[in-house]
Amino acid sequence: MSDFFGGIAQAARLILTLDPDLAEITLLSLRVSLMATLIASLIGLPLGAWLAINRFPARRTVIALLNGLMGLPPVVVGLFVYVLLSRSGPLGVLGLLFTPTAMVIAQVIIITPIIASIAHQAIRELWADYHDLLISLGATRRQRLITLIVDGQRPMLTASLAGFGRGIGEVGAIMIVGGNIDHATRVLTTAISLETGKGDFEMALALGLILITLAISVNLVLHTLNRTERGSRW
Amino acid sequence: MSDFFGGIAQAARLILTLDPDLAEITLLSLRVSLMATLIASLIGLPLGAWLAINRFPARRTVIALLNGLMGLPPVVVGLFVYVLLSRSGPLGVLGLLFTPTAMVIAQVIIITPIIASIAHQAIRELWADYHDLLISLGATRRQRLITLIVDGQRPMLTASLAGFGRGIGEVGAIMIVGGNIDHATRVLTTAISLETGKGDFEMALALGLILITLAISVNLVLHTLNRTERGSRW
Amino acid sequence: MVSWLSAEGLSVRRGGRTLMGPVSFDLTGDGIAVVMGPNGAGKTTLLRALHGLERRRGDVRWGDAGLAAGRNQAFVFQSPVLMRRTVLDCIAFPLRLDGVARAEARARAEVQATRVGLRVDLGGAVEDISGGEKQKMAMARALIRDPGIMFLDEPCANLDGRSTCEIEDILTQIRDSGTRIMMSTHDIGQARRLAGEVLFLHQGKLEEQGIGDTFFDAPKSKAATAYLRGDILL
Amino acid sequence: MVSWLSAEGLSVRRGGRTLMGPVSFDLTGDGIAVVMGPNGAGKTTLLRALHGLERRRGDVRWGDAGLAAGRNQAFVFQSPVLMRRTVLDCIAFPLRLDGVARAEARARAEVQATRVGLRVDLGGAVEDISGGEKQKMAMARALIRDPGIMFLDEPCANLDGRSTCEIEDILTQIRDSGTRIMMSTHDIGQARRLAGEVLFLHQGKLEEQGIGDTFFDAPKSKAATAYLRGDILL
Amino acid sequence: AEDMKMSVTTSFANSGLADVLLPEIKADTGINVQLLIVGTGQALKLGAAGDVDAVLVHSRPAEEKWLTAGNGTHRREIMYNDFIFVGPSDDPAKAGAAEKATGALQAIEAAKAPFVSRGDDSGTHKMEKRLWTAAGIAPEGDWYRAVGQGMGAALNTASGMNAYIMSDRASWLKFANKGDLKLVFEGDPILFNQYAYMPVNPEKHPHVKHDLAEKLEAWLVSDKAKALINGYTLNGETLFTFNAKTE
Ligand SMILES: Nc1ncnc2c1ncn2[C@@H]1O[C@H](COP(=O)(O)OP(=O)(O)OP(=O)(O)O)[C@@H](O)[C@H]1O
Ligand SMILES: Nc1ncnc2c1ncn2[C@@H]1O[C@H](COP(=O)(O)OP(=O)(O)OP(=O)(O)O)[C@@H](O)[C@H]1O
Ligand SMILES: [Mg+2]
Ligand SMILES: [Mg+2]
Repeated sequence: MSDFFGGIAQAARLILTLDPDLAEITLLSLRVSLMATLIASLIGLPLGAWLAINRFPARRTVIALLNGLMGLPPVVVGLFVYVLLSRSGPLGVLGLLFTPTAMVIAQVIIITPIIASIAHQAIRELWADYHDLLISLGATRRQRLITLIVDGQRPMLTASLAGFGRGIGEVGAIMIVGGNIDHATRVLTTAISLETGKGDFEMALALGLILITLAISVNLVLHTLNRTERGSRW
Repeated sequence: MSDFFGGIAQAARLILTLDPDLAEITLLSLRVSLMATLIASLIGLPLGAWLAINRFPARRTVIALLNGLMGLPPVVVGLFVYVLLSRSGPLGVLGLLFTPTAMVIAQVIIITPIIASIAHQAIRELWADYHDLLISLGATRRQRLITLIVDGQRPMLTASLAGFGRGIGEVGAIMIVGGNIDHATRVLTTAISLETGKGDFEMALALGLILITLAISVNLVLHTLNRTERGSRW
Repeated sequence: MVSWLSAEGLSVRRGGRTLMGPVSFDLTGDGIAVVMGPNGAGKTTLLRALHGLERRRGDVRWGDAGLAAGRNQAFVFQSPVLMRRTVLDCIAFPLRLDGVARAEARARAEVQATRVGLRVDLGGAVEDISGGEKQKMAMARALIRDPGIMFLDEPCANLDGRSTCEIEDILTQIRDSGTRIMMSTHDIGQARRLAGEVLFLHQGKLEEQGIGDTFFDAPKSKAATAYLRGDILL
Repeated sequence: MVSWLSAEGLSVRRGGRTLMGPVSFDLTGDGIAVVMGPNGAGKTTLLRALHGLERRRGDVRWGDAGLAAGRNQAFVFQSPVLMRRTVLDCIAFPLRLDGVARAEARARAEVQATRVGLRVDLGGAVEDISGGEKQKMAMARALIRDPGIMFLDEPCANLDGRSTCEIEDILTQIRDSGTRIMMSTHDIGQARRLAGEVLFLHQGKLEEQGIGDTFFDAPKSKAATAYLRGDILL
Repeated sequence: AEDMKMSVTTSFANSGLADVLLPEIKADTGINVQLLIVGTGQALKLGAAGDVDAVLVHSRPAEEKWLTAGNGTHRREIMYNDFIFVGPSDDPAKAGAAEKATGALQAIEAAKAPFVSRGDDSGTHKMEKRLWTAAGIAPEGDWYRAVGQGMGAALNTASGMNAYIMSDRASWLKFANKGDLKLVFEGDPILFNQYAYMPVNPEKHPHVKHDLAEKLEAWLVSDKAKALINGYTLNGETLFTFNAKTE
């Protein structure tokens, strides 16, 4: 347990001294995961909504696939992206391996299914309520999608936040494609891995606490911003 | 890309030859993650429902906390559980470290917030519909909770499946508390890490494919079982 | 005569606006109390407040302590609350809350369905019945506990003439056997047929309290006079 | 006279059960067509099928091709569909789908709200208005596009006498200016006041088609006779 | 069979030697050795916490510090292997032409050729740092990438970046994702890498299976172990040299 309390003290120390290394990796963590969440939301939210409102033969399978993909092991995603981006791979010429961009790509793959799946679930309910009206008014497919996404803001936000949470805590994939290079691609989670390997559990736990605090803060801020706008149910 | 296609071939070979090592680690993966999902569901589903129907001052904070905890980095959870279960930790005497039980504990911590958070979102909608009726009928707090969980079966299932997906693909925590010991605590994800470390991407990708297939199958089976019961909306 | 229900300065506020009240009245007769008034007058709000569904100010006193108990009161909402269950299970639900075994609860639910003239497939989803049938379902659900007091919010709005008669028969019958009834309606003929006492609301205020025929033949307030003529109201 | 709407063998089936039909009729007059019949007769189903909301069998032919277009038809549902928006935005929504700018759509929505006598805070959530006010909102929303044909499913069920008159005035007025109207109602007085043609349904079948006063004074079918007397029906 | 746990460094496990030794150990002594494959620091940490019964690592200063803290009973040298330098096949820095390991590093630094460092305070990383010091260089700059990963992962990174890296020979030979990398420098005695076995102190952690740890130690220094270790080859190359002193 001493590691644990030591970790708390260490975390406090790091934050109070404004440790520049800590600031650097924290900012990179945020940058990568926010960017990945943004991109994944742009793909996943419409995809989830689309799945909720369209009926086609393979629908159930696609949804199970999506849910299954939520379980994509990060390491496998990392390998896959590595193979794509490595110099001998098809996209090797872009020289993206071991850059934050590669990390964003890997995270987008990991969190898009999560965002899409949660969005799908929420939009299904909304669609059941709106179905008759939207069809009656002759809304085009595009308009239906947009209406559901706009009016489903809150659950959409939850979906995106779940994706963000998954992204910022993820390590397996970004370790492989980012390489945990000091001052270049080191983020909080890879730093935690590193400290763990060194046996410096105190430092690892300290970084972990900072990471969790960060994740919770982002949630609090977004929820607060979002709720101030509207009434109790939406 | 050759690694990728090699991985597919390798996966086929492993499955077709019913490789006994593969069977062992696959079964352990399933056992650990299913058990963790079960326990986490027993905690997370009622917790999510409870949060949806009770109003108290710190509610918003608790929900943000829960969402934030979705981002718990597995490594940190692993460390935390390690510190608890280590011989020199408070629960050391139980001798649980480096056993499947330890892995289940770590996964429960990781996936409970996910399950609770998704359940919360879904139950909130249901509660808005049921609120007046349940209050009017004088349902006790317990009865409200049970009614919402029973009638919210489908979204509850999605929540549990999201948790399962996260669990079965998780590696950071179980690597630390399970130790990836051959024939004892090695599961698919830790085996993938090991092969990646050896640079054997083909084998790693093959195991990854098997893992994904497994996750998707569990989803398909559960969705099929669940949908046959009831009508289109629930 | 002792009043069985009296309100003193009862009002309901939301978000700084007064939706209804303050109103004060005593109900003393053992006939049906009918709440009347134009759309938005506060009828629903008054009934809900008395039933305990709205946060209210002022005093509400029940003559008979037994009536105050939540489970001795039943409420038929203006738009029926549909559970994600079969018609039969929706009707049986209050009994299930009371711990009645499923089989018995269902048997008794069938009796109530027949009583209110609900002739549909009771094993089908409650979402899949017609508007009037939903209202009958809600009626049956409210009757099943044999409540001491029933609140009904425009219970016949979507019913055909014959069904309306049947419901009116049931209401007079349970009134005669001692159940207190308080209802709102826009159907002046129905109000005339049923009303023992009348509460006439206008813009949230109690404009007039009268006795059945006296009220209809010679309303005292200008507002009620206009309302009964189907005339201009503001 | 050429029929503006004719149905031939029109029926709606769900899950192997025939909910309505087969019915065949021609509507030729330029008065309001009123659909009557006891609860569960199939009125809602018929209106929805004509509007294209139910998968139907048989033929539906519009005399004027323009009427067939989805956006030239409006439907007021039996229970109003509430969007998660303000009252004003709910009413303006059809115009928004047509690409009308927000400010203009809102201005025109305000006009319609006044027209139907909806006197509430238009900037408040549509969920927070009374039952009758919701019906008026739905009415205003249907009127805003100036539709060629309007379907109304018991549009005055929750309205007070004065509001009912106002809506009836609007209906006769738009009928006179060329809008086709098809509505269901249980209010025989209202039907008498408005009906040009009557379709009387019973147990999914078209029992009688008649012309306004002729139908009410001397119905031909036994079912319609009994219905108009408020009598036994099975 | 009785289980005992031993934490070892990745380089030992990745070499494949464990797969040869463990079945033999089980057959001869009945001990089922469960390996925890972790970083050097973590391996020692597990031992200090009493979560394993013995450790097998290769970082002498860290080992001695660990012993001084009373975590283990003693240190027993078992075998050694050696470190090598790996780099792009065309060896742009001409590190392969150097006489000594320090010379190779100087060549790399002079060419500012990309160099991947483990950067994780592992035995290998500590050795690398000693070599830089010996070469009189404080490596920094864009070309020097401290990645903070295990041996295999670091090799993957080097392979992806086509960079120089220092590796133990076993990990390199077993490594499947070589890409354009090849061995560029080897053979300087300074690169020798001593593995030592240390049982966890039963006085500090009474529950550890000290008897098994001693039994395993006896086997590890036996002639049979010597034959197996010296005879283990990959692609015809000997990986480890047995050097336990039999008292
Ligand atoms: N949840 C709410 N939040 C804010 N205002 C509300 C809410 N519910 C109702 N109101 C407003 O309170 C007033 C009274 O509403 P109430 O539903 O009691 O009317 P009512 O007499 O039942 O009308 P109706 O005959 O249309 O059902 C209305 O002006 C309505 O807009
Ligand atoms: N979605 C559905 N699935 C199955 N049956 C349905 C569905 N909707 C309606 N029904 C059934 O079809 C019949 C006709 O229903 P419909 O809603 O058209 O009646 P209605 O004439 O509008 O009655 P009301 O006056 O009560 O509104 C009823 O028996 C009803 O139970
Ligand atoms: Mg009302
Ligand atoms: Mg209907």
